[in-house]
Amino acid sequence: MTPAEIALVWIGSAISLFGLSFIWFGDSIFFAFGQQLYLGAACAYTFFTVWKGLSSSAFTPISAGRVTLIISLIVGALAFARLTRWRWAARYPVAILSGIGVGVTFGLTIRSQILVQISGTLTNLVQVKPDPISAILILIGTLTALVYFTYTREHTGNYGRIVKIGRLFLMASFGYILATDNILHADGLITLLQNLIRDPLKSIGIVW
Amino acid sequence: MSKSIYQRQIPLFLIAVIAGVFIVEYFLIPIDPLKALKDELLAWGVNMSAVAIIFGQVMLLIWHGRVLSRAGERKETRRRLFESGVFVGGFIAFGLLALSDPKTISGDLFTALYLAFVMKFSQGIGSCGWPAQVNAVFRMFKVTSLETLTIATVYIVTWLRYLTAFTAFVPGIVPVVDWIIAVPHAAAQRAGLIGSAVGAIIIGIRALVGKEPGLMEYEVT
Amino acid sequence: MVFVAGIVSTGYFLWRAIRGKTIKLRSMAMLEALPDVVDRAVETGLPIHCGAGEYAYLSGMYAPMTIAGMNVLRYTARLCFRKGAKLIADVACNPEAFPLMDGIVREAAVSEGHPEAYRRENIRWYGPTEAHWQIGLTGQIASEGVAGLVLVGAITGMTIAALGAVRMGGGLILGGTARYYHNGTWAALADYSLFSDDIYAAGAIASGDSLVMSVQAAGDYVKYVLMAVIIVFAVIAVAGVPVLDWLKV
Amino acid sequence: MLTLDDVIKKITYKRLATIILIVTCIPIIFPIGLPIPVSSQTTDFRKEIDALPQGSVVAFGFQMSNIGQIPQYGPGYQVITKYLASRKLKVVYVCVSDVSPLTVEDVIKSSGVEAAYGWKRGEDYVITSYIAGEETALASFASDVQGTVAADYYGTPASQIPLMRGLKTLADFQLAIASYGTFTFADMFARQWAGKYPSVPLIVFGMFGTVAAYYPSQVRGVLDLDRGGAEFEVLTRLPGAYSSRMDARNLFGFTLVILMLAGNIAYHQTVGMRRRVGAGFERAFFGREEKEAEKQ
Repeated sequence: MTPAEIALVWIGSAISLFGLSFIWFGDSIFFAFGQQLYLGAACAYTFFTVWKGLSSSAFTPISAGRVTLIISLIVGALAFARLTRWRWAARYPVAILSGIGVGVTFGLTIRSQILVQISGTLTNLVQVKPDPISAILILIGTLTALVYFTYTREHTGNYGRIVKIGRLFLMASFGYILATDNILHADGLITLLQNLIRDPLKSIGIVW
Repeated sequence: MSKSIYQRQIPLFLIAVIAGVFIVEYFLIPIDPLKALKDELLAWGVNMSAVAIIFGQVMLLIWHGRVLSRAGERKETRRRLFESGVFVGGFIAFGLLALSDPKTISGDLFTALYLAFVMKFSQGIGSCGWPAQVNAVFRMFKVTSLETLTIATVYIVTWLRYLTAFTAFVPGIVPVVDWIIAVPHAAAQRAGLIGSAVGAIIIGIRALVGKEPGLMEYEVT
Repeated sequence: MVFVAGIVSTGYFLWRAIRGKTIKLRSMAMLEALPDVVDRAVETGLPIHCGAGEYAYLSGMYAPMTIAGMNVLRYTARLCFRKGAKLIADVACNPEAFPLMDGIVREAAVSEGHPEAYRRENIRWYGPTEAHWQIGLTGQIASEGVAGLVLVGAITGMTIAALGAVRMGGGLILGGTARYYHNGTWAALADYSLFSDDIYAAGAIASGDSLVMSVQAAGDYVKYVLMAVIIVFAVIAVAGVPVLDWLKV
Repeated sequence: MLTLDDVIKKITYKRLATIILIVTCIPIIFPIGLPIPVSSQTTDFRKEIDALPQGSVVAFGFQMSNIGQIPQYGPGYQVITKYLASRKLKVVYVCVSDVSPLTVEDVIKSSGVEAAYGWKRGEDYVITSYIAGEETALASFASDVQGTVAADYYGTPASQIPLMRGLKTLADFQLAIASYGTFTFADMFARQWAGKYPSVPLIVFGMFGTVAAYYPSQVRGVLDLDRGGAEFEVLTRLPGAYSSRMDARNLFGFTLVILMLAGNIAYHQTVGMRRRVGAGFERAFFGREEKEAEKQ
């Protein structure tokens, strides 16, 4: 490794420590330094990414004659109207983007979040997967957990009992996803510690 | 013309029309002109979204200026000055670094410094999440009911399944967790997805008929 | 079919609501706790952070979650301005909703009779990626303190460091997301959680508009229809009818 | 006398973090070498690669939600890349997040495949530029490779890249690999790649739970992040960072489970099994019931 590379490894490790120090020392001057440097540098990176993106999605097509895209840039720039007394004009880009969002979501949501899920439940039943009892349990779990997500009736009496069964399925699911999420974050810490302990030493030739 | 018309009614109408174009194209009439209109609107969305990021960056710089100008005590001013200085310094330094290379942000020096500074800090702060989770589990997971017993048991069993030393000695844990994933988790996830899909559809329909208050402020000036 | 059921059901409840026959939704602990959190903010002098999550975009798949989050933001902002608490609105990494959030906070300040309480610097955007959001919000919470974090919308796994900062600062955490994989984290880390569809119902309740709530109630009936469909299809599918082919998408 | 509950109460947020940190550091400094059994998902992952003849082309879908994930996922990308190169396969890295191209470039450099296996850019591997649009991007690449990837990350037009010639749709690839940091991408890959092109086997480097529903029918093999990576390192005998991380994960996990159990024992020693209003997790999930109980 060149001296410059070694220096970068040590600087990088110090910067990581600035971030990790937050757990014990909260808002220290080191944390603030790392934080603001990150935000500033990453904003510069994004500026170039956005510019590159606009070049290919707007400037190049516009110069090739697709002039309607100029309108999108002008309407998008109306967001800056929030800084003026004509702040209502910023509602136009918001309206167009919301319209796209709502429209795009509609069909895809019905397909991927409703039809695919119903189809999955039925597939388990038809193909008797993973086994007959489990397939029936999946059906019961899906139905009762769905009852939990109703809001016009209080969850009491017999209705409440059905909800309680659904909640058990939800609890099992949340336990699983919480554990896997925890493991992911634990691995993040382990990676960091491994980098912090081994990389600087490796850069000066200490390996074990 | 009433102010309300161009300040609220037209934008609300635009939302309904644009959303309508997408819905009609998806469900009812997949004809070429409608598809072309949809593609055009998507292209607009990409550009407007990019402009929104530039707007955000300008607002961020304004924010630094405002906060600095409003800082009261000397200590606070010093701190704000330091923070804003580092932010602007980082922005300018990395910006110039990118400009100095024909490959801009793909340049070797830029990549090396960006990985050393930005990625490393991101990794450091990214590793601050686990104490919150560990603390929550340690302090809050008290088994007091069937529900909490279920979540705590599944939580522990899942953790054990992902510990290689445990699975080496108790391989039976693997099919147990695989069953949890395939049965209760799959069932609950399906219900959760169906439920939230219905909620999203209702919001969409409210937007279509102009009755969704979350889409626009009421103020007319 | 689902689309038609949604339209018919929503249309019917909208028509009923316009005629004055409104429906109330069941109470939600998270919304009921919100005034207490605002009181706590007033007592301690610490701010409340409120947002719709780091993925609260308008133009993509998360638009409905963003919209639900905006209703909760308006409700929280009104409570804060009414009671004199400081509110900081956290804008998502893609700032498409920045003008909307700015407008809603300003509107809340004006409608509560405290236009002077609106300050543009309290609508904060931290940067264009999840990591920016996490680092920026965590830093803000650490340096300024926090009485409560109210996040309802499109949340990702990157919120956890910020949630840790809130915990360290003794603040309360309220909220949730319809992004299923993050419900586990919110179940454990939040003081009052919302899961999946809960956020849409919470948004409707927070809007305070009886018409909006009534329309949201239509969702329950769509769900009942879907449950019936699942049961009927399950029976006939087991009997050998090619139901799965009908559902092919 | 000091009870378990007293001890538990003394473990504050920072002390808890310190305990976990120290425990996790120990095996990193002094590796223990705990056993790593190989799961069927990892074996299946390798089998799919081994089944390919030399010169086959692989589409490597590459998504990362942020740059901070590089150290965690990097060794996985490296070991997979090394193995693909050692099998003399050709790879098109399909970058569907903005930090992906930068990451792939780093992976190629740090894994040393160019020197070790004579891999050449354009002939043996291609890094696409960032293709925006998430699911749309995946669908678009699958249906029209040339139209979606007009040029690679370095600006070379696709028509001038030898490896890209003849690649029209995903069906022209012999294997697809999906890797992602954002969980929702699992479904997108399954829908747009495995769902629409079943002839091209899909294997995944990502959290198993996100693709469990598709395994083994649509997703033929899974490397379950760090654990899967460690298993793959053991299986392929290509040493990497994951194997040594498993010791630390084991200690982290066991400590957490013990602490959680201790917390529960201490809790029940002091309050018994009766339901206490506002206790622990109850407060988070059953806040409404708590309020009702308070009213009563």
